[in-house]
Amino acid sequence: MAIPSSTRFLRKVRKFVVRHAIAADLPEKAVEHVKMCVDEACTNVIEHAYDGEAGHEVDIAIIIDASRFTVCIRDHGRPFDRSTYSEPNLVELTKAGKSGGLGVHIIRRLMDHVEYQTQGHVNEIRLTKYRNTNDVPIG
Amino acid sequence: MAIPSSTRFLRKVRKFVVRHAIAADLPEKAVEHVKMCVDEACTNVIEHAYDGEAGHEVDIAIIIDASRFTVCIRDHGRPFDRSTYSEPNLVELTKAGKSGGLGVHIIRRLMDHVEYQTQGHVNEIRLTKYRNTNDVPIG
Amino acid sequence: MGNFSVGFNLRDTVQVLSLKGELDAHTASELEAAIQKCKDDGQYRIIVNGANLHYISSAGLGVFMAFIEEVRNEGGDIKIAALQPKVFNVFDLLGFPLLFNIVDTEDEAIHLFEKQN
Amino acid sequence: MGNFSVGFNLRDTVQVLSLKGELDAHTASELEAAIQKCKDDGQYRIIVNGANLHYISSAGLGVFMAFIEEVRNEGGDIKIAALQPKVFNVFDLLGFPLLFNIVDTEDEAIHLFEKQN
Ligand SMILES: Nc1ncnc2c1ncn2[C@@H]1O[C@H](COP(=O)(O)OP(=O)(O)O)[C@@H](O)[C@H]1O
Ligand SMILES: Nc1ncnc2c1ncn2[C@@H]1O[C@H](COP(=O)(O)OP(=O)(O)O)[C@@H](O)[C@H]1O
Repeated sequence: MAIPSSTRFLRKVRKFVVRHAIAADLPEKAVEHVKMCVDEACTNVIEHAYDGEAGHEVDIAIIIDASRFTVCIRDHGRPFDRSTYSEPNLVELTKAGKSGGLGVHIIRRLMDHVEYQTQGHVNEIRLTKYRNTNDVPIG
Repeated sequence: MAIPSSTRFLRKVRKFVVRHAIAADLPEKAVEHVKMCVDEACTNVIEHAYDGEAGHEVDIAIIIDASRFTVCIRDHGRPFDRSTYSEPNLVELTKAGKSGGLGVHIIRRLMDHVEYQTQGHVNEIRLTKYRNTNDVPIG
Repeated sequence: MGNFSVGFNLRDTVQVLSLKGELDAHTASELEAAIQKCKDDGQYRIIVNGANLHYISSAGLGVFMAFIEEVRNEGGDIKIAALQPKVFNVFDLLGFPLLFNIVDTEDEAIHLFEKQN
Repeated sequence: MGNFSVGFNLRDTVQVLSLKGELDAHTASELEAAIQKCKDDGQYRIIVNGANLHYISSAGLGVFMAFIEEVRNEGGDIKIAALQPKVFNVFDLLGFPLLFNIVDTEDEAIHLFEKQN
């Protein structure tokens, strides 16, 4: 799906991703994790890659196969410079009265695999949950 | 998802694909088309690529993005030689008492885009339905 | 097979096969067996009632294709009745209405057999 | 915002904020405004009741992080009560139980305020 760069559409994205995560038979906990991380990643795109500016587009694609559930989030904004990123410390953040700084940490904690890529003007975040492939026995 | 190369699992594949097609908000008619074509393609893999032999695997992956719904079906069997394929004629088929010959035709008729690829030992069929991207207006 | 079954019902001289469930490459052999049984019984006037058939793939269509010539050569026919719209669309897409009598109700199909007497 | 709201309820000297719906980067400003209102009213003893809060993202957590120092400097506190398990897990994952009183019921939170008198 594609949404405009506004947090107004986060809920719609969560619903979309949850529907597919359930359809893909992910365990309830994994569904929650995917939902939250996609929210965090889209929030970051809207607030950082697009600097909170409306009128841009955020693309969300989902890939489901036998072993994994992957959500790809694409934008045309500012790339995420991970060299300047450091792990957050909740005590310090609250002492400083910060209202953020946990999103990337949450994504890393809850997803099995996270990739940030920039090619040309397109930034892509890939969030993956692996799943047990005890689907059907071969035979 | 992955299924063993037996027609017993076709129903499971249909259910899986339908769940995702609905979750992706495809129109009812497109859901039916995708369901049928995935069935036909998996049947062909089981009966032709694997010659009806049990014990092999058929992999089904789904890709959903803003503009399309794609199902990729992968096998390790015999590649589909399309140079020997010709469009079926129902009158001739019935005259000859044939019990098949319509699957590939159905797939071509009902899907918006169909690709057959073989890379190394892996054959892949990609079935795509495009969708109207009147999702959410930008703004 | 679980998700497909065939009910047999003789209406005068016509054998009615009532299909239920989903007809795919796995379950097609059930319909094949049912029509084979009609043949074994010398019963070539066959109505397939699809009121409870929810799905058909080309493997299901193939059963009709495989038997129709032979059945007609024996003076009989396979008439198809009461298909759900989604299922009818599949028959229609492949051009079956040109080769088969596909009617709205079982009674209509019976009627067609009577007229052919 | 549609999918998030804050109910106000004064219990003696404690302001209870009852959250309802989903707290994300879009709706966080509503909670921010609610706590700002408490501050404007000089009301620094705050309980956030999460019985009807179904979802929280880091933007929601951020509101608690932003205000807690200030509220405590004024002799007050923000205590969190009645979270749904899924929502509690998010607070827990980020280490909030070390910095905040997170209790099962609103009454427990009231009780903690009373003990601190
Ligand atoms: N998609 C993104 N594009 C650009 N910058 C990003 C992106 N995601 C995160 N960042 C940068 O990483 C920092 C940490 O992000 P995060 O942990 O989510 O906390 P917060 O967004 O609350 O600041 C952000 O402040 C921003 O500078
Ligand atoms: N996935 C496949 N792998 C190998 N051969 C295939 C495949 N799909 C189709 N074919 C070939 O194309 C022919 C036509 O297929 P189709 O139209 O589905 O009819 P049917 O399967 O009933 O014969 C098959 O008989 C087979 O030779």
